[in-house]
Amino acid sequence: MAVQEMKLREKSAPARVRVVVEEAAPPMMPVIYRRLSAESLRQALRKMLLIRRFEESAEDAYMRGLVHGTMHLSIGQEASAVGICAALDPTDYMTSTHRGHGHCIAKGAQVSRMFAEFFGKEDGYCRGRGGSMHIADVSTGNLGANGIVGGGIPIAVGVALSMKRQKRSSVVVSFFGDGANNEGAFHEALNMASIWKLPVIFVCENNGYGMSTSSDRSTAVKDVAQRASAYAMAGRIVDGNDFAEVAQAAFDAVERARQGGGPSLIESKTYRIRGHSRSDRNRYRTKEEIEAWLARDPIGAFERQLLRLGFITTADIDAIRADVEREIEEAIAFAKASPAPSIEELTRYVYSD
Amino acid sequence: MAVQEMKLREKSAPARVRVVVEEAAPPMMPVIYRRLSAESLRQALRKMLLIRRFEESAEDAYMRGLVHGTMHLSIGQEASAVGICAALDPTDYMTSTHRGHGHCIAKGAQVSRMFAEFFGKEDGYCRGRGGSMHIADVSTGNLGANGIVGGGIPIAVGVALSMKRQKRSSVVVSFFGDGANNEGAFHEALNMASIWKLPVIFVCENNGYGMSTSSDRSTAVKDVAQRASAYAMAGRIVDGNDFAEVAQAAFDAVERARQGGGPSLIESKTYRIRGHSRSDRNRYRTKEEIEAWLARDPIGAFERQLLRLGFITTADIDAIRADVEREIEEAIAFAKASPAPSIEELTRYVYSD
Amino acid sequence: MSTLIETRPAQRPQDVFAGDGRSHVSRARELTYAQAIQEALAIAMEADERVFLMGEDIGIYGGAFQVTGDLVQRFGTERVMDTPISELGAAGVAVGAALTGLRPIFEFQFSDFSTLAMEQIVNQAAKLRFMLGGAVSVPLVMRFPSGSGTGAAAQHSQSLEAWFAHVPGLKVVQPATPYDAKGCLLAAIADPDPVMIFEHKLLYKMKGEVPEGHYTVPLGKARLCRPGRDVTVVATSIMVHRSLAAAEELADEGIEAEVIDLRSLRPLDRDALAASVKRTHRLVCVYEGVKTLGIGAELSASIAESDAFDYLDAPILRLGGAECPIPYNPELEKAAVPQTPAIIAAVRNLVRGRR
Amino acid sequence: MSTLIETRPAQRPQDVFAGDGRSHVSRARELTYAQAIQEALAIAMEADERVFLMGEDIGIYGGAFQVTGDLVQRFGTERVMDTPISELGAAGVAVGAALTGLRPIFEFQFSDFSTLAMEQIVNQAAKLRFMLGGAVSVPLVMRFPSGSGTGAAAQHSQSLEAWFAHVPGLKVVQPATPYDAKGCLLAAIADPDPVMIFEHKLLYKMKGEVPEGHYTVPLGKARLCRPGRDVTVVATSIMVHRSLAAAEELADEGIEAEVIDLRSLRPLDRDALAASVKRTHRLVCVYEGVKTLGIGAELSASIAESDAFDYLDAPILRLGGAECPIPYNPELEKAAVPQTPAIIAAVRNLVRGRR
Ligand SMILES: Cc1ncc(C[n+]2csc(CCOP(=O)(O)OP(=O)(O)O)c2C)c(N)n1
Ligand SMILES: Cc1ncc(C[n+]2csc(CCOP(=O)(O)OP(=O)(O)O)c2C)c(N)n1
Ligand SMILES: [Mg+2]
Ligand SMILES: [Mg+2]
Repeated sequence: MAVQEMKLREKSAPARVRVVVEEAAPPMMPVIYRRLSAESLRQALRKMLLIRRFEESAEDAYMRGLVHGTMHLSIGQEASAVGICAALDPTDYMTSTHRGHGHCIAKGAQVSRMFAEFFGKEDGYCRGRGGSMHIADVSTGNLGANGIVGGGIPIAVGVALSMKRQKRSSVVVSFFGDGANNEGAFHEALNMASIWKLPVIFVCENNGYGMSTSSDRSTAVKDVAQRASAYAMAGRIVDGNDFAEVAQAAFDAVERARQGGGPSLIESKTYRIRGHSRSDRNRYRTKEEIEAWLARDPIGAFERQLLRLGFITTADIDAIRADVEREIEEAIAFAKASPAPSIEELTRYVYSD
Repeated sequence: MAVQEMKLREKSAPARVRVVVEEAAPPMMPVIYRRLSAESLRQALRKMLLIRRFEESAEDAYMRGLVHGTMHLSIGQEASAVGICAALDPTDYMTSTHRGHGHCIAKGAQVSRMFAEFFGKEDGYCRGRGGSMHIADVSTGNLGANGIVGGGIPIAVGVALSMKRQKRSSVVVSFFGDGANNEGAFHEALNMASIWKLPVIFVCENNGYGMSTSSDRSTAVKDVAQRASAYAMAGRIVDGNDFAEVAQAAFDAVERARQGGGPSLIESKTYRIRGHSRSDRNRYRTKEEIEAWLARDPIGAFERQLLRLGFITTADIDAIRADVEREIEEAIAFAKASPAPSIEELTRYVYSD
Repeated sequence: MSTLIETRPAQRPQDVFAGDGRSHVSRARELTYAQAIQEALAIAMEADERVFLMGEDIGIYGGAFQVTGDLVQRFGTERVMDTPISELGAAGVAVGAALTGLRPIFEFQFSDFSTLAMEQIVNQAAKLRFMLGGAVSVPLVMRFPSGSGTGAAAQHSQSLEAWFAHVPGLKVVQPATPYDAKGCLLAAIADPDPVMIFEHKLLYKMKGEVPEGHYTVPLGKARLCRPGRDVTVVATSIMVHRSLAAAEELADEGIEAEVIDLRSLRPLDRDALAASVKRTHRLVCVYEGVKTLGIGAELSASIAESDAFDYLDAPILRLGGAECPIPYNPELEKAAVPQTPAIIAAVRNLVRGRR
Repeated sequence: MSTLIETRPAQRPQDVFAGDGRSHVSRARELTYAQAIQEALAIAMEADERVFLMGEDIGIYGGAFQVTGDLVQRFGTERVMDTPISELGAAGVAVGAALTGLRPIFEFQFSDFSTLAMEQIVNQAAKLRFMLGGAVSVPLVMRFPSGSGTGAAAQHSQSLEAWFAHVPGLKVVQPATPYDAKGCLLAAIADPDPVMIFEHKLLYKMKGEVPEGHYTVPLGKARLCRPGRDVTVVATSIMVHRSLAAAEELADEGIEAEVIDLRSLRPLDRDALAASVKRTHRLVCVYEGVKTLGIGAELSASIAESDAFDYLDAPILRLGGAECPIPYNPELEKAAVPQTPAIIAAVRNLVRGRR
């Protein structure tokens, strides 16, 4: 997919809109790979595989009744999460969404503590109080998934303000979906980030649907990135299933943010393979559509690319997969063994005291 | 001021933004005047004068302690209110703002009942329960001023939905300020109006400030009209102090709406001569700025134009002014004589019962 | 001063009364609470073109809790409108539609998301009629799937009905049975003012007798579910069922609890409650919302300031939600809201004079 | 079970205690309530770089009620930040800043506009610490100019504090004097959790003794304003002053009312109230919020379920706001909330046993 960047006119410049469309196909070796070591590319693949297996195992645990409530799986969106986070340092921050498992792992969380959280245990990242919808790992800068669509976007802007005010070099990524872009919070947050030139990268993971409602039916513009112009912000569309493309956009936006260039909006076009949540009967999408996207699986594509470019061997891949498998198994065992919270502590953590 | 129209690409069309800038000065006789009878132009002038004198008299009454609370005067913005409403039928609807006296008069309300409302009387449009900030006249389609910035915008969209669903030909105008365009309600409302192609005209009266906060400091783009593109909507900037320009844009937008062409956004650039409300100490604007805008008084300009084009004589103007004066005096007398609500009826009108 | 309280059973066919000519008495069948709501929606839409539904994923998806189900097939997307995820704006759209001739029924996907729309609900819908001196009315119905017990954690499990009951201009109901779910909804749709309906998610699958056709349950009337001489237990929503279960067990111990389903939070059937307390001399309020300033606070205060005060033989107890957000862990989650054993223990102690 | 209640006068210099080393006892002068707040803001900003102010028109304009005044001149626009008119988003910005090392103080221009930000306040600020199992805290202060009496009508005159007091995770205070306005604000700024401060607009110009320098008033403690043996009158905000005025007049009739300024709605000083009721045997709650489910409901219910119940000689009365939006007309507006004569009459009737 072509990278499309719309640079919007500066506030005081005369009305003029420049649309730059880079039409060339990506080169054999994505430019961004020059900045990434072979090891970091292998780590990126490992993270994508870890997310995939985490999601599948969580789904399995759910079926077995180990997970309470509901879950929103990000299978199919792994390149987006890992590509964005590839550009982040551990001291950078992130706000995530209800579909936040992948973001959490991509930012560096341990799957053992994630499973523990899903199983409602004390070793969970939220001590069993939050579950899937509030999964967080503050130690790696992930301020949490959020049960409120759009809820994390203004929070991310506040974190960015905080970084700027404290003269810390950290940047903030705010993930959200295509559905969230119709929330007022999106509008208010992007406007403030822009007028205050804050180091925040807004990442809209456009998987075509907000629950059952397609972007077509809910969003007045075709591309969410178009809305960047309403905030005098750079808007960029990337193929969210292409790790390199996502990472390139992320590095560019992070660089801009770190250098004081202000916020950006990246629209990462992708697809969620599973239903919206555990109760989705999938009435609103065709089998064909799902199959077409399955054929564009981000992990397979990344593996093939890395093989082709010589960054990895099939033996490496096998080793990574086995390693991921072991990590998942150990994590689940850890989570199962973790103690449940005590009922006595029901109202603990409401206040700091 | 040049009319600037940005037509945004259709949802599925390739990325392309066409910016049409008509640079020519307005012709001697504005095109729109061919649609308006001389009588209607005189009536428009009369309404502008009535608004001006209403505001001045309300201010005076406030000083005398006849009006409780606060007031937001629209002196300087008369051409915008009257120009927009010139395109409306009595069966068309409107939602207004805290700065709503002018809109109310422009849509056809009687100043006698408006004064009665300000004086807290039973003959007031709201039976003394609403006051300036909730002035309304449902009989002429004005669903009311609103104390909540941006509060009326989604309501207008709902009215437009109602008209479309009931196959009524009425259109809806939603007035709001530049400050309001940073509310989430603005974003959500414009998006819904666009996806549902509703007959609503969003009119942003950009007077440069939301209370003390200039557009520069609060809005990421220079022109609010630019934001129309985020909703695949036509956005148009007009000189809000030029009756003809406002009316032309209004007729175009109303026509589009009535024909099923969907919503539009008109940005009417104007200025409020008085402070934001009664408590404004005017610390955030320069005397020079105010004086420059005083020199661009919409009423004087309109009078001169009508004289120049031969639609009116100075004698006519004198007669209108005298007539307005009389109407204001009678209205105040009426309002003073109107009975106060009974304390017994404190909780009446909470429910329909 | 006593007032109308219906007697059990909850689902008497004779509750069915002619509302507007289209109503007819008919056999009752078993429906789930969700089906009862859906039936009410269908009846209202069939009868009145002005009625339409708005909400997120209420069309092809059938609603997050399958309440609207297949209605979109039957009535089309114009009358079963999926909205963008724009709760504030969509609530405003509903207000505008209600002001000008339509009868919107707005489904919040979870009641928690009402936090985004309080402006339109509280400043606009609730106040417009008053602010405009009676010149308009806002015949708007909003439905709020509420409550805990689904493992959805703190932002998807709140019981916020007390907020709305604090707001003059709104009516607030909390039907506890399929019968009431249908009847209150039909009454709400016929009402000229904004009515907020709080539905407990755990009740959606509960079955009960529901008459066919149109009937209404008057808004503002409590329901006597079980007469008893020793103590009045007034409960809302799912707590009605837990209180009834508690009452059954207590009966085995010789304690006869009178159980009242409050049904309506605004208007509040203060007289019915006072009359019951005058008979039983003791009051326990059971509700899921956070205890502090939950509906039980108002019920208690209402009795404490009424002439029923003089009849009280014991303190007025409240069992409400714990003073914390709803936790994810299922055991903690259960502990965060009143369960039957806690109701039994509280009532027993009160009646036995052990405090 | 009785607890700390301060004794009058309200503004004792000895209330000043060392908070964090920077505090010092000093002479008290007369300041207005607004000046007292401004002084607290200045002290906190001077002492702690992390503290900053956000709100609409708080910079050059000085705030709609001139509370921030000239602070922007002194601290610059980075620390006295005018926000766009984006209450929801700006509240979220405050939450994000509070989560990561800053100490935002957010001014709502009118408390009514909190309706736009309930999502961030209630779902995020109040719950984040809990949802994340204690991994974060949200040291956020929000200030809400509230109440009626200014002729600003229904959308600019609400008293919504009871909503917030219903939400675990928030602290809610309502200072009634300049002394408390400063001391509560400094305590709120030092507090690690979100604190909501409701300020009555009519109090901004009220004068009272305020010590110089840093001092804090503990959050969660009621204040005994006037001892009395016949009845406890517990009031909030401006109603404290009306209740004190009523008590003076009642004293002439031989009725000695004990007046308690609740000060904090969450945490609630239930023990102090119960202790007072045990002494006086009667309770009247006076507050401006809508009567139904206003703070008085909780106060009444709290006593009715406590051991103080047995000491009650009379029903618990509540004087709260009328069941309507605040009307514009000044006479109606006055009639919509408790005024001194109504308090006198209610207390007199209660004590004299006329109901
Ligand atoms: C404020 C709010 N409204 C509605 C919901 C219910 N809900 C949860 S996820 C979702 C769809 C979100 O779509 P999108 O932003 O595209 O994210 P995706 O699920 O596709 O990742 C909805 C409607 C919610 N959680 N919060
Ligand atoms: C939701 C909300 N926020 C803040 C205010 C306070 N307020 C009233 S008018 C105003 C400025 C509005 O600016 P603008 O929209 O440009 O309208 P103008 O006053 O310039 O006509 C503000 C901040 C309000 N009434 N409602
Ligand atoms: Mg999506
Ligand atoms: Mg303005």
